[in-house]
Amino acid sequence: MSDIEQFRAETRAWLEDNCPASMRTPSVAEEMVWGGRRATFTNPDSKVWLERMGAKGWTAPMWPAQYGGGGLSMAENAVLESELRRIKARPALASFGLWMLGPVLLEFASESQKLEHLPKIVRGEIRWCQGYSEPGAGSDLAGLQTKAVRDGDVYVINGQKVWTSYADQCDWIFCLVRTDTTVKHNGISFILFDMQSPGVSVKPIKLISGESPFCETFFDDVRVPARDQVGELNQGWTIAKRLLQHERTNIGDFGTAQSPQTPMHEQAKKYIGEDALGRLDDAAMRREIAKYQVRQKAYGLTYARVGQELKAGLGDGAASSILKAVGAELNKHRSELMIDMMGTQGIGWEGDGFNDWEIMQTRGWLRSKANSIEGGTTEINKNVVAKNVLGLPTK
Amino acid sequence: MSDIEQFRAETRAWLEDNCPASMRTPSVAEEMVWGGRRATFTNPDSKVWLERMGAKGWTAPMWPAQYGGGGLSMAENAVLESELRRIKARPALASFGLWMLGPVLLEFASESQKLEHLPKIVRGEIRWCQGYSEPGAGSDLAGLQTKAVRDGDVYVINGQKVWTSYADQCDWIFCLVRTDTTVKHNGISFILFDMQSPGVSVKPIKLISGESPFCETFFDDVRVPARDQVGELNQGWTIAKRLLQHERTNIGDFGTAQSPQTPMHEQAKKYIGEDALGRLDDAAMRREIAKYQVRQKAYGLTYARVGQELKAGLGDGAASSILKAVGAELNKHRSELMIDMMGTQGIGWEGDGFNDWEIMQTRGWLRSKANSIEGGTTEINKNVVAKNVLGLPTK
Amino acid sequence: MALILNEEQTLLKDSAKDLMTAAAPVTRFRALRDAKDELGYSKDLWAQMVDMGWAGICIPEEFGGLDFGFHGLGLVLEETGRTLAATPLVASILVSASAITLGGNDAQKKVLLPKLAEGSLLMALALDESSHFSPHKIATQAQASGTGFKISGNKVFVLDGHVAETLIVATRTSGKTGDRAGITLFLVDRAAAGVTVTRTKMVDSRNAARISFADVQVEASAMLGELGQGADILDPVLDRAALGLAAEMLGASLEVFERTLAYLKERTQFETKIGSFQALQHRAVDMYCNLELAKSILMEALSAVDEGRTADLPVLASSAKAQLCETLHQISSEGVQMHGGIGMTDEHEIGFFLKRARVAEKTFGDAGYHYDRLANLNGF
Amino acid sequence: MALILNEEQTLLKDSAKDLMTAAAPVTRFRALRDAKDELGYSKDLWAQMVDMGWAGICIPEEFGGLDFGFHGLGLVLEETGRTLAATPLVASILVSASAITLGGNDAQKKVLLPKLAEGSLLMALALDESSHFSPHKIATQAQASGTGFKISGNKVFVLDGHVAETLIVATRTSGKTGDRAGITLFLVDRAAAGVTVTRTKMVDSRNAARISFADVQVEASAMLGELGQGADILDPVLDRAALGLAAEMLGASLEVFERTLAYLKERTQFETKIGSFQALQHRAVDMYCNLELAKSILMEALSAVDEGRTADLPVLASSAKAQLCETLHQISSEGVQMHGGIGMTDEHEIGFFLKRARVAEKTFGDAGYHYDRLANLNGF
Repeated sequence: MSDIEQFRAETRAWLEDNCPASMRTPSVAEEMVWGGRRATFTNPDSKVWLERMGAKGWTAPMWPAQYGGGGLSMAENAVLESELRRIKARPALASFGLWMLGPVLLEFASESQKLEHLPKIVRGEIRWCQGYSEPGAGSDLAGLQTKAVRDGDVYVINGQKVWTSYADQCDWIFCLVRTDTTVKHNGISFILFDMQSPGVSVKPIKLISGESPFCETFFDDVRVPARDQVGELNQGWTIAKRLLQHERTNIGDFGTAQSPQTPMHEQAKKYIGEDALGRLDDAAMRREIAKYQVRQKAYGLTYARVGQELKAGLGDGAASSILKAVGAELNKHRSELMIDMMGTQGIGWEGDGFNDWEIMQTRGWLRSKANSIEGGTTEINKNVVAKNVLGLPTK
Repeated sequence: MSDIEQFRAETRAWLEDNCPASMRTPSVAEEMVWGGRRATFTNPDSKVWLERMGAKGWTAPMWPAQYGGGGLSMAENAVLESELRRIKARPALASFGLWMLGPVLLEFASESQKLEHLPKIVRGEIRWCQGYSEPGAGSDLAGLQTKAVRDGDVYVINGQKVWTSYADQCDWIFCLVRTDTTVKHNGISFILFDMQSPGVSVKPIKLISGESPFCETFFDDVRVPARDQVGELNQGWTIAKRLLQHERTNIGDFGTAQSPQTPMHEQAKKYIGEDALGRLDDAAMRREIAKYQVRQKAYGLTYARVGQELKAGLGDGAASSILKAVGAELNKHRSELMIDMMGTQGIGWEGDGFNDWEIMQTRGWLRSKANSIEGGTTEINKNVVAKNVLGLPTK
Repeated sequence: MALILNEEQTLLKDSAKDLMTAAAPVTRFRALRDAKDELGYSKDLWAQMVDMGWAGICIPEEFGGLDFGFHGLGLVLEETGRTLAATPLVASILVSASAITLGGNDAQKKVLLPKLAEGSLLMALALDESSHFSPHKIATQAQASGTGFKISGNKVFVLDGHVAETLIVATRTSGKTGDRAGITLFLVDRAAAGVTVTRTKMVDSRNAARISFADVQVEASAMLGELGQGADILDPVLDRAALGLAAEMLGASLEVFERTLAYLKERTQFETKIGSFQALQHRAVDMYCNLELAKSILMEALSAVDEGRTADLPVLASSAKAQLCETLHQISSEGVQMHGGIGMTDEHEIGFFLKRARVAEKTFGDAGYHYDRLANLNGF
Repeated sequence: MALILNEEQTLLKDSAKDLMTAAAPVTRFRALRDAKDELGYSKDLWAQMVDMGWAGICIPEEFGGLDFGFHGLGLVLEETGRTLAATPLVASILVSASAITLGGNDAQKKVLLPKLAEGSLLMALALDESSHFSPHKIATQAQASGTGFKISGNKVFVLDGHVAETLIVATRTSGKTGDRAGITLFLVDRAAAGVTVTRTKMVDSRNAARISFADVQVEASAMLGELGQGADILDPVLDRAALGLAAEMLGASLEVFERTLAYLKERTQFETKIGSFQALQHRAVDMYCNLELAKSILMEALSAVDEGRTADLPVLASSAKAQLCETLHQISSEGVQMHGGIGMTDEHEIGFFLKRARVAEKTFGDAGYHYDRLANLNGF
């Protein structure tokens, strides 16, 4: 047996023994595990599953073992992924620490910072949030004004962040602060600190969809150890940009991620009915759905193609630049089509007369409007593609 | 009887006596009268009709009588128009002199220039073309490079114009020339000259539609009397802009001008057929046509509304700023719909298998692509509306 | 074809704007929503509107109205659209008063119209039976019973259904679901035995209800119009309803457009006003073009009512509603996008317009419904 | 699901690009047009393409072909699309060779495929009977007559109809117009008695003809496939045909896009490169997005043929053709607009692509046809 076959056998056996049965059923949003000091586990099995996976470092399979990761090779990781898929295992941990912060710490942090923070991310002990956007600095992120002033071996931080995801439930924040007010991009530093520090306050933002996944976060003379700065003073923008790439890759994947359980046209038939030949009883809507499906299919295939190109070391991966913007428009369009075909059942808010799925569609439609704003607006994305991919001149 | 009633009676009687019977039938393109030294009259009645109307000044009813015009008041002009409509009289003369040059001569020219040129325009004796665009100066008209250098009491003109409508059939040109190369807008003069002057040569441009309504016009040491400059030296841009307003008003009116004899949906039925309920047998095309018709109707009404607002001295006429761009898109859209519904009958070029109307649709479709380019591109038009009407900032 | 306002109309529009701005700003609508107000509209505001005469604006003078003309009602609705004012104007006046005026007998007019004009009676039209507007798709039965009729069936999306005292109920007395013939309208007391009203909570926080009728007994005198000829009233009433909605939607479109334009001029990113970015400018011009087209078709349709151009009305009303559906859809979406992150917050008012937009689009037929109707009307 | 080219495919694509650039630039197409060439294609170019083996690219080796795979044919077609090369590749190879390969008996394959592969025989499919693509709408009759059949009817838009020596004619032997069953294909000699061919002049200056059949006698051995089962050959052949056209359209789209992009970078107005205007940039990005989506769906569909995923093919072929119709429509229109005035002149080549675009869109079904077909295939 080759090493990799050996690894597959061991992995399969370990998963067989350690993955609780309820963790082999489709994920449900309420049981998603985000970890952290205040972690709650609706299903106790998910706690067991996180602990076991975290102990093996398999929540971050390819991170080095000395930082708590699984230390797997690319080939071993592929085996682990396929074995997890085989038993339909749920992800053990959802985490901005894993998806966004970890990769840049591995690249930019000092050894002691890595040793301090990465293992806790792997085991889901600390939940992280992102302190980037400010009220006056949305698309123009580098225009941020939150100030960090050095005072001995601490920074004193004052200012306000916005769109901080789940700030009210997070333990630590990775934060962009202005450490030089005389220059723009080269006056920004990247710093980590505890959200329980005195002077930090958080206020959830209610969205038009009625949900509050984001917060406003205020810093009032927050004193933070200077050693928790990552990278060089005033060189935070480089880290910030790299981290955004990780974020955009996550956010872009609307089209494939949200594949509804029932195909759109079957939902449409439920609300609109069909004619004697079994065709949707609204020919214009029928056309729109077919159009959407072609685009959706082409989008999914573009995702797959980019993946194949990267693996093969082919092309410049230019197609990946459009995934975020196209995915956002596609998901917005899907949502509009859904509430359109549902007629007055698509515009309920709550209460009698609408089932849960219907309310979810309506809320989801409102939520989808943010797709083309968050993680870089579609407008900014197009500017970047025009310049970097198409090579169009700037004035 | 009031004066105006008296005028109506006289007008009606005069028209009864003077408008030939064949001039009371719908216009046909081949019999359109453009006048000029080389005017041809396919129908001899149209010559009679032009001479009689020209003699009364009624080709330009409201121009002052001393310049050959009809000298009518606004009220009298309205009567004349309604009487002409009553008998369905054809226009006696189509002319850029009437539509574009005349109004600016009235505003900017010297008394002697008015006396020289306006009467010949009224009587259709001289046919004018417009020397504006150049190969390097399309949207950026003021970037024109055709030079006029003063030499005693003449200008010596060298350069090239493009998109000169019917230059090969015109007698005189109104032309923008550069008289100062050190400044842009303030180095342009507006000058009139005879197209038979030595050094003028003309080359028709073949369009994608197969037609050649435009020419390239070359000036090689053309010597032109300096007295034919209109307005001040280097102040031609003011005149040019005013004249463009007249042009845009004319070009914008695609939607209403080209109302086809048979409604679009009846043409569609001929090519696509209908179902048992009499509906067009392509529901998606049916929807598209209905959409087009709503927009078309709204466009026509906007035209009418702008007219009513102007007459009433109400509003700022802001809506008129969109007529050109919307009309262009509408006509392009109409053409695409037409050739779409015609299937393979909509993509014939000539010869067997296609009737004249079908060929006209295909050629018209190709021609329509220029609507959003000529007389100011849609892009430029939108820039202007954004700035002047919406008050959006420039960088 | 009056495409400009006369002096009286201009005065009316100004006073409507003044009242809405002063007494019914969007903050008022938010307060109603957050308080989960039982009525869902402000009695005070309604009283003020009644005082201005707007409840009776197109009710004949002999029945206590102003007889000012339908165009006038459109102007008031446009201004309510600007501030999202939730009032009984649509259900009671635009729809119900029109139905009584066009279809009622003298007795019905004499009893109902004065009360509507003085704002003391609220009414509602119980028409829809499924999630998609289709006015002749009536299955609710009315069967002869004693000296009157017995009504049974279920209605949905009844605007103001839970506050109206009197309902106009579309029933079928003959033919099959979908037939134009065989529809009969009845006036039904909401408090009558067998009527059950459930208020539904829509995304725009406006009033709508589901109403079920279980063997509800009405007298023959409750019939509005002739037996089986209800569509002759319904169709012109729904033309007016679509048109009134379109007027409200024009107001909402203009408001969102103006707010967005102001934001583009004010918001700075990259040391530049974002309104100077050409891509946004061109999209703003696209919106402006649609608005100007919408204004024209709406104005023409409103004039047609007052000028008695009855034959033109179906085409004009459907054209106006379709154009306004497209326009408000575009502008409400672009408004949120151009406001960026703050446009996504409940705290900012722009999102209210997005929510109202989709509900208004679907009320009295969406763009698709009206395009299909236009094709039918034009014979293709 | 191979979404990237393998080494052999890359080499093929490069050599196709080289040949087209060198031997068939757009100027060559213009010359054919202006000369009103009798054939409408270049014999020299075709000979060169045959030498490269492309005529036999998906013909089995035993019948003289390369058996390189359908994806390879798609790559060659893509490159012909870039230079608008008018060749017999579509009518004779993409369509006719596919039909013989999929539906012919051994004798027919042995006789016809080698000749097609060596470029010595040109063929054409006589299918359409009206202005709108609808492949089962066959009224042309084939009636039993002697030991064979007698064919009568009229065909339109037969690509290469006037140069093909052998025609594949879709006829009806039972059922009624529109039925899938009852269609029978026959091989007919263009020189046979009763066949009349009229070349039509289309806007793209390519070859198409009207062909009438008046009691044309054919032997029973001329039947391609089974009696009444012609649709079983026709449908998969038309999937390949739509897919091949889509590949050609991708080439045309890429070419127009690249030319337009170059123009945006080069053209100066207002002392600025027009490509720096944000509104144009965003529209360029919209085109680019459509192109990338088009590439992916086309690649997947082409792979599906070679991977034998027969069941997936109808959906993938229709998806690819629909997406390419949308993409080329948009890009060919924007290409002319962004080139401004010179784009309107016959002297500039960009207009050729606009003309070819609309013809290609309508060939083997336009976007509307394929969307409807997709809805049918997906059961709605």
